[in-house]
Amino acid sequence: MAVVNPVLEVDAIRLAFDGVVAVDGVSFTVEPGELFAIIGPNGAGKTSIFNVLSGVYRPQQGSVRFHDQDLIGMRPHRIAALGMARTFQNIELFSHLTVVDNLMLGRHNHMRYGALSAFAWIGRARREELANRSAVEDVIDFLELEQWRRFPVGLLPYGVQKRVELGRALAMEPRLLLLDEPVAGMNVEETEDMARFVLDIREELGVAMVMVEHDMGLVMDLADRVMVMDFGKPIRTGTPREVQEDPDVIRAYLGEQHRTAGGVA
Amino acid sequence: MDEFVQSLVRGLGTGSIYSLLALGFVIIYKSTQVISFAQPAFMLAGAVLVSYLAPATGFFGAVALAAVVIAFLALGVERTVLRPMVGKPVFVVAIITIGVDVVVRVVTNAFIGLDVRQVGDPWGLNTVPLLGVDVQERYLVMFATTAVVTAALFAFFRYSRVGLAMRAVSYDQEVALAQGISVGSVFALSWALAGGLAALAGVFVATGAGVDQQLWIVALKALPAIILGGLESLGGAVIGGLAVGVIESLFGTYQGDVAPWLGPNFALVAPYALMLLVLLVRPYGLFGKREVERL
Amino acid sequence: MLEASNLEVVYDDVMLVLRGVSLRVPAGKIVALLGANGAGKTTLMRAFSGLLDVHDGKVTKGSVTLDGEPIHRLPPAKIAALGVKQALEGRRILGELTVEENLKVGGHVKAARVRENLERMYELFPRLHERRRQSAGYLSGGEQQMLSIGRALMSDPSYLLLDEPSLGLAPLLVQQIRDLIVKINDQGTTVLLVEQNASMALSIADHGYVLETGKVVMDKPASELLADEDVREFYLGLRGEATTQSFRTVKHYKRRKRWLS
Amino acid sequence: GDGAAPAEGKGGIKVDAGVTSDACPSAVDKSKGCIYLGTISDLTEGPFKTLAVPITDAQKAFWKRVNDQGGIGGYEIDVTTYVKDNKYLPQIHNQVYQEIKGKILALTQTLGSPTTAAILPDLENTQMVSVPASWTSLWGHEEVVLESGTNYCIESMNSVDYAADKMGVKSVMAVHLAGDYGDDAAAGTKLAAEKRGLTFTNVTTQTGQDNQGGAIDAIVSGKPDLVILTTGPTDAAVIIGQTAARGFTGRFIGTSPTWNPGLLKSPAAPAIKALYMQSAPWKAWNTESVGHTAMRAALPSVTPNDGYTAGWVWAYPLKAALQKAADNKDLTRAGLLNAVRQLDSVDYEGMLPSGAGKQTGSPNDHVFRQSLIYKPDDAAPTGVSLVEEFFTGPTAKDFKFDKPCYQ
Amino acid sequence: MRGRPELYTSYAQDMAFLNTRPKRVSTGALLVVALLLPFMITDDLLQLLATGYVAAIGAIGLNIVTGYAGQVSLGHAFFLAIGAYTGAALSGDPDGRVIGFGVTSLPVWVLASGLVAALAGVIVAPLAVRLRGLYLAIVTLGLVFLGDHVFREWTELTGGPGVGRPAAVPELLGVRLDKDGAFLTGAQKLYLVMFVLLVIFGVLARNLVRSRVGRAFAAVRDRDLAASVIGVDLTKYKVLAFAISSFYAGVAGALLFVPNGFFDPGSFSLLLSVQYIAMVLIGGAGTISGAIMGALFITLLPRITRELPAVLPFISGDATGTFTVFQLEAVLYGVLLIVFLIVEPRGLFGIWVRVRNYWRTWPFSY
Ligand SMILES: Nc1ncnc2c1ncn2[C@@H]1O[C@H](COP(=O)(O)OP(=O)(O)OP(=O)(O)O)[C@@H](O)[C@H]1O
Ligand SMILES: Nc1ncnc2c1ncn2[C@@H]1O[C@H](COP(=O)(O)OP(=O)(O)OP(=O)(O)O)[C@@H](O)[C@H]1O
Ligand SMILES: [Mg+2]
Ligand SMILES: [Mg+2]
Repeated sequence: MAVVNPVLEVDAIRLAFDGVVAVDGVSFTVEPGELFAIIGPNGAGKTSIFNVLSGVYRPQQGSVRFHDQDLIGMRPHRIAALGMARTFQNIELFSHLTVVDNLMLGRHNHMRYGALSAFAWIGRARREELANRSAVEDVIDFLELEQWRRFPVGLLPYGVQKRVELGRALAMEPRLLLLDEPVAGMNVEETEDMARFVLDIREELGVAMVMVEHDMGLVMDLADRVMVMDFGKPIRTGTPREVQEDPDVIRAYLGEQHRTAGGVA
Repeated sequence: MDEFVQSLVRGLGTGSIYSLLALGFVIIYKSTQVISFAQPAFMLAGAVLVSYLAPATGFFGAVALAAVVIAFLALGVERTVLRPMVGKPVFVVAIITIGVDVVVRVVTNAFIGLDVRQVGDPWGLNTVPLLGVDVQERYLVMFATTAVVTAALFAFFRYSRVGLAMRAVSYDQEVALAQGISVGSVFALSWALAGGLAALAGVFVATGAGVDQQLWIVALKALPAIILGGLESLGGAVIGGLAVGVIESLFGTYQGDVAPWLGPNFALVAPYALMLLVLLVRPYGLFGKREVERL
Repeated sequence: MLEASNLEVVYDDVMLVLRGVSLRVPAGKIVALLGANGAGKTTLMRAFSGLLDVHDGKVTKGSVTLDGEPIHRLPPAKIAALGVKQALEGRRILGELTVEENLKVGGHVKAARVRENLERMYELFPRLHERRRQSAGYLSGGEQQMLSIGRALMSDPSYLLLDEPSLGLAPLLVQQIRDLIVKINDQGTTVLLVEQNASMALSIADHGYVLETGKVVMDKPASELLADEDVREFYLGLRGEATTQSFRTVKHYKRRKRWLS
Repeated sequence: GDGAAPAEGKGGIKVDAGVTSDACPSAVDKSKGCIYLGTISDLTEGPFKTLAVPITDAQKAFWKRVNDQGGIGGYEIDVTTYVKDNKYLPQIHNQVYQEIKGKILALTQTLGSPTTAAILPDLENTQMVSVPASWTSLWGHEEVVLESGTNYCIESMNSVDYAADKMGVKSVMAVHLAGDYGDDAAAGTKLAAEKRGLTFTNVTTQTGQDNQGGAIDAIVSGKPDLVILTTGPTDAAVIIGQTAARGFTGRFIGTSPTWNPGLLKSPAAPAIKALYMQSAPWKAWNTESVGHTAMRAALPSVTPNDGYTAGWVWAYPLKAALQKAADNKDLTRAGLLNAVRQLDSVDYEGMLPSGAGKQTGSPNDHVFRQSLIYKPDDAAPTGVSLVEEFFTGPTAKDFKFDKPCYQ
Repeated sequence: MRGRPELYTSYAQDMAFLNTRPKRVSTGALLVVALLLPFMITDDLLQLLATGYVAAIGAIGLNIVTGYAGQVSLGHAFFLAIGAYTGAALSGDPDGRVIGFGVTSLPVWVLASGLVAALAGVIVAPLAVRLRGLYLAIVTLGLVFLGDHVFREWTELTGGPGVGRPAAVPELLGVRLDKDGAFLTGAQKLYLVMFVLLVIFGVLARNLVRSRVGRAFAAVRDRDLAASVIGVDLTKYKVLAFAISSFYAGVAGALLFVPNGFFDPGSFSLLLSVQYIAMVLIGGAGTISGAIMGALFITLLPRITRELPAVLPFISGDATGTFTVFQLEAVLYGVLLIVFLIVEPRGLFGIWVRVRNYWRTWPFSY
C-alpha cells in the first residue's frame, strides 16, 4: 500500500502578538479525507491557527506544509490558489453582493481572463463566466440555496448566510476546507442541516476538513480526530471518545455538567 | 541664524493656527468619523463676527463672544442638517458639510462686502526681542493660546466621561446608543467645540492684515496637518499643525536657495509632499492608531 | 414590567417584520424568547431598547410599555437611563478601545458606580481583567462576548435584554454565562433572553415565548415548553429519550423524506 | 450660430441679435427700442469679487445715465437683464456666455483673462464686441476687445521710471501673483529695469495671508530699493507690514488691484503710509472732472471705491462705438465691430486724456501709455491722493508693443 | 403581465447585458431621446449636456475606484488634469504659445490621454494599497495640491495660472467637431460625439463591473481581508482599480474642456475633485447609471439654480445690492446639495430603486 502524504502538516508553530501568545508549539497533521476538529476554550488560539494557515498571520516559529508546499510567508491569495478554503467565525461575506456573486468570487481563481477582455465581455471572458456560473449553480444545488440566489447576502437570515459562506468555500474547489464554528448561533434544525452538508462534502467530494466548533454534539459525532487546546497549547489530541474522557479536557473546556447536559453518543 | 529663528517662530505662530483648525477637524472626526468641510466657513464667520463686535465690546470680549456664537451656529447646523444623517455613510455626510460651507461662506461674504475688515487686536505687528531677534508678539500669543487650549481639551477627553462617549460614538453609533449615550448630544458638542476653535483660528489669521473673502483658504492647511498627526489623535493634530507651519516657513526661507528647481512657492505644497513621505513609512500618521481588524 | 402589546414593526417602510406581537417580561423574572433565525427576535429587542431607528425600523402599531408607561417613542439614551439595556447580538465590542474603556462606556449612565462595577465585572470575568489594557478588537470571539455582557451590566440595568449571549462560547463558558444570568437575576435584574441554545435558556427561564415569522406561536411557562413535543423536536433536538441518534442517521432520513414528498 | 438675421430696426438702423424695437424692461422712454448688453463677472465666490461688484454697479449707473440722456440712436441700453456670475472659472464663463450670447449685442463686461480667453474664439466668430474688466496687455491685440487706459505692463514700466527718476532706486523686485495680472506687471518691471540698468529680481507669490512668508523673506534678505507689487490687498498688507517690522525700508509701488481703502485701518497702516505708493491707469474717485462728477452723482450712496471708477471708465468706449454704429445706421454685431475699427478717440469726459480710446492702427500705435502715481492718504475717500499727474516714462515711450508683454 | 419574472433557459441569457425586457425597452427609449435631443434644444443646452456626458465618463471612473473598489479618492482632479493636458498638448498647435504636437485626431488623443493618466494612476496606487478611508482620501487630495503646483509652474505646458491654454482640438476624419458645419452646428456635433463616447465607455465599464474583475473590486471594498483569503490579490486589484479609474479620468479630462475650448490650471482644484465625489454619491455609489445621473445632475445644477430665481417670483432679479441673486444662486446650490442628500442618501439611483420596488409590489405595499 502506498504511503499517502498528509494534506497538511503543521509543525511547532508559535504566534505571539506583542505580549499575548496566541499559539504556542502547535503541531498536527491532516490526512486526506479526514475531518480534524480543534476545540478549546475561548481565546485558546483556534482561530489564530486558521489565520496562520490561510496566511493572514505569520507565525514567529514553526512550519506549515500544505501538499508539500511551505506556506510560511506566502500571501493569502496565493495560499487560496493552492486550494485552501475557509469559512469564518464572524461571517465574512460580501454583504452588498448577491449569493451568486459571492459564490462566483469563490471561483475567482478558476478564471484567468484579465481586465481587457472583461471590458469587452466577449470570447474568453464570456466563456469562462458561463462555465463558472454553471459550476456555481452546482454548489447552489448542493447547498439548497436556490431560492436565495439573487438576494444581496446582507439581507439573508443568519443561518443562510453561514451556508452561503460554506458555498463560497466550496466553489473554490478546495483541497482542504477550514470551518470556523460552522453552526454557531444556529438552532437545532439548522445545525442538523449543516451537519448533513459537512457529511455530504466528505462523502461526495472527499475533501479533508479542519473544523473548529463549540457544539460538542457535532464535534464528537463527526470528527475523526480532535485536538484540544488551551492557552495556545495543545493539551490532548485523539479520537472523540478519548478526548471526552480526558480529565484535563473536562476541567479546561467541557465542564463537569457536560456529560449530563448534552448527552451524545 | 537670525533668519532661522525668525522663520521658526513664524512657522510656530502660523502653525498654531493650523493646530487650532486641525483640532476642530479631529474632534468632529473622532465623534462622527466625518471630515467637516464646513470648518473653513466657520473660521471665516468667526473672524468677520469679531470685526463687527470688537468696536463695541473690545477685542477680547469680541473673541469670546464670537467663539460662543460660532459654536452655537455650528451646533445649529448640526441639529438641522447633520442630525438626520446619523448612521448614514460618512462620505455622504462629508459632502453635505460642503453644502453647509458654501451656504455659510456666501452669507458671510455678504457681510464682508468690498472692504478688508479689521479685527482690532492689540498686538498689531509689534515685536518683542526673543533669542536676540525681534519676534512678532502675535505669534507668541497664538502659540501660547494653542498650548492652553490643547491642555484643556486633553483634560476634557482624558478625564471626562463625555470624552470616552465621543470615542464610543465614533466607532459604533448603535452600540453607543445602546449604552445610553445620547449620540445627538455628542455630535452637537463636538460641532460646537470645533466651531469655537475655528472662530478662534479665524481671528488669529486676521490679526496682522485683516479679513477678506479669501481668508477661508487657510483652513485647508489643516488637512495635511491632521493626516501627518494621525486622524484620531488630538496631540497629533497639534503637532501636525505646528509641523506644517514650520515646514512651510522653513521651505519658504531656504528652498529658493537650496532647491530652486522645485519652483517658487513650493513651500505651500511642501506639507503635502512631506505628508506623502510620512505615510509611506507610517500609514496611520505619526500618532494615529492602526485600524483594528481580525478575522 | 416590560411589556409589548400587539406590536407591529416595519423596516424601510416596506418590510413588516413583527405582526402583532404581545409579550410580557414581569419584574424579577427570566423570560426566554426562542425562534428560528429571522423570526424577529432581535427586532423585538430593538423595539424594547429604542434601537429600531438606527435600522430604519418603525413601530407602526401597538406599544411598548415599562411599568405601564409607553416608551417606544423615547430615544434609546432615555430608555437606557430608565434601566432597560440591550446587549447587542454579535457582540459589537468597540474594537479600537481597550477592554476597560469598553466597560466604562457601558457605565455611561451610571458614572458614579463605574469603579465599583468595574471590579465586579473583573470578578465575573477574570479573563477580561488580564486583557483590560488591550485593544478589544483583538479579543477572541468568546472574550468579546463576555465583554459585551459585562458592558451591558456596567450600568446596573433593571431589565437586561440579552441577544444570544451564548453564541460562539465554549461549553464551559455557556454554563458560566447561564449561572451568571441566574446570578444577575437573583441580584434583582430582570432578564429577557433570546437564545438559539434553547435547552440552556429554558433551563433557567420562568417563562418562554416562541416566535415564528413575526408572530408569537407559543407562550407558556418554561417547564411546559420543555415538555412540549414540538419544542423538543425543533428547538431542543431531543427525539425521544432512548434514541441517542447521530447526525449521520437522522438527517439523511429527513432529507430523503423531503425529497420524496 | 445664434440665428438672428439682419433686419431693419428703429430709425432705419440695421440690427440683428440683442437689439429689439420693444422697449427695455425698465425703459425711461417706452417708445424707444432696446439694446441688450451682457455682463459676465465674478459676483459671488471668486477672487475678484470685491472689484467685480462695484464695476457691475457702476456700469449699471453709467448706462442708466445714457438712457436718461436720451439713449443712443432711438434705443435705450439694458445691462441688467443679462448679468451672469462666472465664479472666475473659464468653464462657467463659457457656459453662461453661451446662455446669453444669442440675446445680447455686446458684452459691457467680461471679467478675467482665462475666463475671457475661453470665449475669445467665439467672440471673434460672432463679431461680438466686448469690454474687459482687467488691464492686461493681451487686450491691445484683440480687435473685439475694447480696452481703456494703459495695461499692467506699461503701468509698471512707468512706476519703475518714476521711482528711478524721483527716488533714485538702484534695484527693483517684482513681487507678483502668477497669471496675466502679475506676470504682465513683472514683465513690464523687468523691461524697465533693464532699460534703466537696475538690478532686477522676480518673486512669485500666491494669494492668502499665510502664504506670504517666502515673499517676505525674499524682500528682507534681498533688500531691493523698490518693490513693484501685484497681489491682492491683504497680501500686500501682510508683505508691507511684516517686511517693515523686520526693518525693511525700501519703497513699494502697487498696481490698482493691490489697493483697498480698508488697508489704512490695518495694523500695517503705518508701514503702508511710510513705504507704499499706488500706480493707477486713471484718476481716483474724488477727482474733479465732468465724468467723475457724473459718476459720483449717479452712485450717491455707495462707499467710495475705485472699482466704481473702473467700471464707469470702461463703459465709455462702448458707448462711443454704439453711437458711431448708430450713426452708421448699422447696429448689427458686424456694424458695431466696424464702428469700433473707426474709433479714433473716445470722449472720456475728462477721466482719461483725449487720445485714449483710439482703436485704429496697430496695437503699437494705439496702446495708451500714460499712468499716474498716488499715495496713501487717510483723508481721501478711497484712501489715496494724487502725487503725479498722467505721465509716460521713457521706457514706455520707446517700448515697441508688438505682443502681450508676458508671453 | 407586469412584474412576472422572465423565464431564462440559459445562463447566457441570465447573465446578458440587458437581461430583462423592461431594461431593454427603457434603455432603447433613452437612446432614442438622447439622439433626438440635438435637434430639439438650443446650442447652449447642448453644450451643457455634452459637458455633462464627459463628466459622466469621469464620474464612472471615480465610481470604479471609489464606488466599486471602495478606495475613496479625492485626487480625481489630478487625473483629469493629466488627461486634459495630455490631450491639449498632443492636439495643440505646434507653433502656438504652449506645447503642442498637432495630432488633432480625436480617437488618438483621447486614448493617449487615458493611457497617460492610467500610468499616473499606477504610479500613485502603491500608496493606496497601504492606506484606508480618510487617510487615502486626504493623501489623494495631496496629489491635487502637488499637481496644482506643477501645473502652475510648468507654464510651457499649461500657459500658467490666470492665463491658461486652449483645450484639445477635436477633429474626426478631418472634420472639426467644434466648428459649425453644413449640416450640424459645432454644439450638435460635439453633443453627439460625447454621447457616443459616453455610451461606449459606459458599456465597457458596465461589462467590467459585472466581470471577475468587478467582483474582485467589490470584494476588496466590502472586506479586504476576507477577499484575500478567498484568493483575491489585494495589491493587484487596488492598483488595477486606480489604473482604470485614472484612465477614465484621463479620457474625461481630455474631453472636458473641448466644449468651451479653453482652461487654466485653476480648474483642477479641490473643488473639482469634490464635485466628482458628489456626482458619485448623488447618483448612488456603485452603479454606472447612478454615476451618469449624478454627473448630469451636478453639471446641470448651476444652470437650474440660475433659472430658479426667474421662476420664483418673490426673488428679485437684481444683480447688485447687499444680497444679490448670484449669492442666492450659490446658496441654493449648497442647499439643494444638502436637501438632496438628506432626503435620499442613497442617491438618484436609490430613488429609482424605490420607485421600481413600489411598482413591483404594487398594489400590496407590504
Ligand atoms: N491580531 C491580534 N492581535 C493581538 N491579539 C490577538 C490577535 N488575534 C488574536 N489575538 C489573541 O490571541 C488569542 C487567541 O485568539 P483566537 O481568536 O485564536 O481564539 P479562539 O480560540 O478562536 O477563541 P474563540 O473560540 O473564542 O473564537 C486571544 O487571546 C486573542 O486576544
Ligand atoms: N435593518 C433591516 N432592514 C430590513 N430588514 C431587516 C432589518 N433588520 C432585520 N430585517 C429583517 O427582519 C427579519 C427579522 O430579523 P431579526 O434580526 O429580528 O431576526 P432574529 O429572529 O433576531 O434572527 P437571528 O436569529 O438571525 O438573529 C429578517 O427577515 C430580517 O431580514
Ligand atoms: Mg475563534
Ligand atoms: Mg437576532
